[in-house]
Amino acid sequence: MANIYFDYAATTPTHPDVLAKMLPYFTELYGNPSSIYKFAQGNKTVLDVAREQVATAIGADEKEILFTSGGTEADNWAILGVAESYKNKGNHIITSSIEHHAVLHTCEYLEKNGFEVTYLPVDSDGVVSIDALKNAIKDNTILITIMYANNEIGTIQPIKEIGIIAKEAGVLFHTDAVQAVGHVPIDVIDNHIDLLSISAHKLYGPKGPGALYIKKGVKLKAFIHGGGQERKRRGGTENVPGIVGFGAAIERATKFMETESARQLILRDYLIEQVLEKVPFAQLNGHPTNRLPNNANISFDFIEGESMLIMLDMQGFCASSGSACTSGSLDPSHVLLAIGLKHESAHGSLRLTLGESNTKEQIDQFVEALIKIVARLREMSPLYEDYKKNNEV
Amino acid sequence: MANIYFDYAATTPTHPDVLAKMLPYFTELYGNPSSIYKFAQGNKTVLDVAREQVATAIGADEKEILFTSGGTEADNWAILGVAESYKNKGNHIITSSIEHHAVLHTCEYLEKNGFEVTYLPVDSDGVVSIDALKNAIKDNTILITIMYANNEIGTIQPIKEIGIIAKEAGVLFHTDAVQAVGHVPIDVIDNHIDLLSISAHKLYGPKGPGALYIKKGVKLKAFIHGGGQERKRRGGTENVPGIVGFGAAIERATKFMETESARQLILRDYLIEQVLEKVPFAQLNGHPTNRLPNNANISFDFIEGESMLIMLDMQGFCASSGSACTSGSLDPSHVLLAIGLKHESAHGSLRLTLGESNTKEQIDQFVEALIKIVARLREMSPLYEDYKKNNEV
Amino acid sequence: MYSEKVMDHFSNPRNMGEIENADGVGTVGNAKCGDIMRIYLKVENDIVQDVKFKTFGCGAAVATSSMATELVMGKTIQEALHVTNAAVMEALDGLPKAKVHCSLLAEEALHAALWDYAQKNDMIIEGLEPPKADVHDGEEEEEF
Amino acid sequence: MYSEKVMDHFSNPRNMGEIENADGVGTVGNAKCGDIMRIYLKVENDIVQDVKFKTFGCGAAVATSSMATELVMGKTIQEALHVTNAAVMEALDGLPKAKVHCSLLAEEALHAALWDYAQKNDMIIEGLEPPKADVHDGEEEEEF
Ligand SMILES: Cc1ncc(COP(=O)(O)O)c(C=O)c1O
Ligand SMILES: Cc1ncc(COP(=O)(O)O)c(C=O)c1O
Repeated sequence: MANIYFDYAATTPTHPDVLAKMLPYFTELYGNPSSIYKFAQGNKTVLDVAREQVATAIGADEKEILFTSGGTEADNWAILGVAESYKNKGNHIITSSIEHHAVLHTCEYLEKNGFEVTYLPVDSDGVVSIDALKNAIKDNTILITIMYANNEIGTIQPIKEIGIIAKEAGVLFHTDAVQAVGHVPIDVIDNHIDLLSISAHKLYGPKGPGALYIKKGVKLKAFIHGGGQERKRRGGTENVPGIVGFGAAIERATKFMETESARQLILRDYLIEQVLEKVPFAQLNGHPTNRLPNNANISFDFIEGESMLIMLDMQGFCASSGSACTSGSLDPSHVLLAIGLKHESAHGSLRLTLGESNTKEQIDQFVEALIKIVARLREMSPLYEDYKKNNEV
Repeated sequence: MANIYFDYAATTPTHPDVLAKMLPYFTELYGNPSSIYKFAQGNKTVLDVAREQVATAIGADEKEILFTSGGTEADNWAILGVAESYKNKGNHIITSSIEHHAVLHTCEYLEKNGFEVTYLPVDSDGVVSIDALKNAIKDNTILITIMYANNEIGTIQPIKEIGIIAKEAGVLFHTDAVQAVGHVPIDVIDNHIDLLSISAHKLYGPKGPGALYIKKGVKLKAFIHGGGQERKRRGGTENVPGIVGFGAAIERATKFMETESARQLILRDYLIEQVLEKVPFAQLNGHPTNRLPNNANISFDFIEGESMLIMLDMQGFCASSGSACTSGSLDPSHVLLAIGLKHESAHGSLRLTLGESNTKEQIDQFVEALIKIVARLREMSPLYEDYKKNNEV
Repeated sequence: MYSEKVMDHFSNPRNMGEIENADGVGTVGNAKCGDIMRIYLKVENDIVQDVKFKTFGCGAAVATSSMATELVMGKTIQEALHVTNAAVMEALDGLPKAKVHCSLLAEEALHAALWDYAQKNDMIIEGLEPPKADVHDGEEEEEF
Repeated sequence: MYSEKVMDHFSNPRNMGEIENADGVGTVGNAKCGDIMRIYLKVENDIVQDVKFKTFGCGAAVATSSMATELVMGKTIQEALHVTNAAVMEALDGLPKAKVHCSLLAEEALHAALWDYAQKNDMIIEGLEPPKADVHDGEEEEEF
């Protein structure tokens, strides 16, 4: 049975055109870009082409793009790097309560090492409180790190407003744009962004490469020490094929973004509408409109997410959930709790993230399957039993 | 003109068989190993297969292998991780003066942050002084980090002796084995190694993945904070195709190691013998026998390495040098200086590292070309002019 | 992730449902942790004549409930009491490490139902302790 | 890495060699830094009649020496003095950032040869300063 993939926020396939561009760099053009013979120097050039492609996608200069081993390293570098380089200025960092673990766990690490971190609350749509942000800024604040768009509920933050506040306060602004780049237009200048994280495998590039945009003038020490790669700021032999693929993928994603995001947005709204109409006790999580064009996150009362996922999987649907059971931890998604969901509802959430392969027909098939699965799981649920008994007429 | 590649220590091509194993994971089996549906869980399984392959190659248990973004990250993690996790025990680290920059720059970073580092001298063959090591160990020593085999001069260290000393002193022992794995047999248990760094692209795997062996019982905090990947010790979506390739490559390298290393060793000795015989004022750097089977490093008096490399390049030969001019820095290779070479000789060094594609014919062609190039550069050299004048009869 | 046995019991849970006027009912777990199990018992002559379950929880939670009911069906009270989480896990060909707590939950649900039965019948079941407040107490996470 | 012009001058260096009984010889640089340049001058009637060089150093060092000799050949002393490193670089269509110091070296070698010529002939060349001890003094590295 062919899979129907609704988990593009988890990862995307590498587009065949992108892979085709990468292939020569494995077996034929394998030179180390640091070597000086022509055979290898060509690979230095292709790195710079990719750098330019990444820079163009976010309105940056190619000198401001440093390649990393993914979104997580970029987030770590940005936050730990600012902490280290600006610790003489202060030890306070502001973030939100709905960041990805790459940001949250890095902030928690800093808390154990003498830094103070403010975790801003979000409203029920998942939007960071601007008032809380303004109030949180202190003399010793050195960094605001707030994600561009949330990976679970899709909510897009008021980035420009945050950028202006940061700028006025003289505080650096980092944004984890891993879910946003290639999906919504981004301009680092217009939004006053100092640091921005990207990951290739979220935009039809290969797993592995990522990048950190470091605005000219921002001091940021090396995080991974080694050879002179990336202008001495990130040691390690460059993943040439991966970076070539990253560049090709981001260029491609940017090119098709307008039409493809519009197409996905229509599908997404159709999906949400169908589910909310046909499945009782369901509610949309995240901002109703200000959200990633491909993200739908819906909670279903009385049932648990992992069970839903497994039943969907048995019918070939790939999706994700905020249930703790999925991750083997005990608490459900910190994002869903932060927007005020009860534990039960957080456990019963389903994240569907659309991509280039998805069609209306797939959504129809999905909704049909979902209706039955939810009904069956409710039949098995002691919570639903109690609900019915308590609400019997 | 086809290139003749003598720079396998800089990087290797990804072997076509290895690439073939990787390919499905880009476009078809692209699931995120953290997702719970079958389509993606299969990728968790292939990561574990690769982990097992890497573990087997060094005599470790698969649970002791953690994937990284390369040798450099593995080195950083090992050293910074021990520094952080064991700082209550002490703040002294012992390394050698001929480590790769991934180790040296990490140690220098620690020196700026309250740690004390001893850089052990080496003898004229590049062998770390065991007496100096013994004398350097203090009560507050927490780590000995000494490379398995040197990337420039190929010298293999007395790893087992060092391991025993570390063990007896109750100090952790890390070894950067990036150049050794897949080229010489390695057994972490027999050598009392606690931490060991590997990089895939040095053994016919793809650029990108690497691994850190962390012996069971060694406490090592996460270095890159994020999702629950790598048993919560290394966040970031795994580079699935890369890791699959890493596993396949290391298994393949181990399988062919005995025969292939023996073949390369014969070629290497032929190369060294031919060059020393046919080119005057030349000398071998590194240990005469206790060296990597594929490494030849030779210094030529009166001439400079980069010029040699460019002239070789013009004839299709890819090689490397320890000259400062190659790297754009001002000092030549710290390794060549550490074994006692004068600056002139260090600048005039050539590193030739052999690999699977090399043949005796290529070496003959190379030696023929080299003889002329050296002669021509000497003709241009004011140092040679002076030498001749001073030694005229 | 899950063994075939687990998947089988998840896809075709045995004894799922309610028992009207059950002799004993036990509910354990809480929504916070994402799993709640309820077990219904019908007991006659010290024998578990019928058992059913309802579960809110992950695949492992459903499968362990299902397996637990199978293992106690037709058993004496004392035999039922000794259906441990280890037995349930073994019968399922194992569980992922992160899911072991689900099998504990099944054991607890069974004990809670037996406790309820004992209370209702004013009897003491030897070796049975009153249900714990939170079945997750005392679990450990892997530490680094 | 290098422009075509640089590669051309490296592969086919102009005016490479020695001048017997040169009117001026200047050697600069040191082996520590990996480049040494020596320039020989033949001067007649204030005109550079012949110029030759020898260089120990990288591709850029060789190419800048070669280009520098081309640029001063046939020039007056004063004109030769004003062949700057910028002029050499420009004539070579630029150099990689890390190699700019090589062009400084060429300028210095030329000045050193002119200085030697002036010394030997007991004359003063206006605007010419004695050779620096180390041509690399005052260079900067990119900082982070
Ligand atoms: C000895 C040694 N250590 C570490 C490294 C770094 O490995 P990588 O470039 O894969 O990060 C290399 C190669 O570059 C090396 O030769
Ligand atoms: C918002 C966000 N930040 C960071 C990451 C980490 O990116 P990577 O897995 O490429 O390291 C992800 C995805 O996993 C993400 O969704």
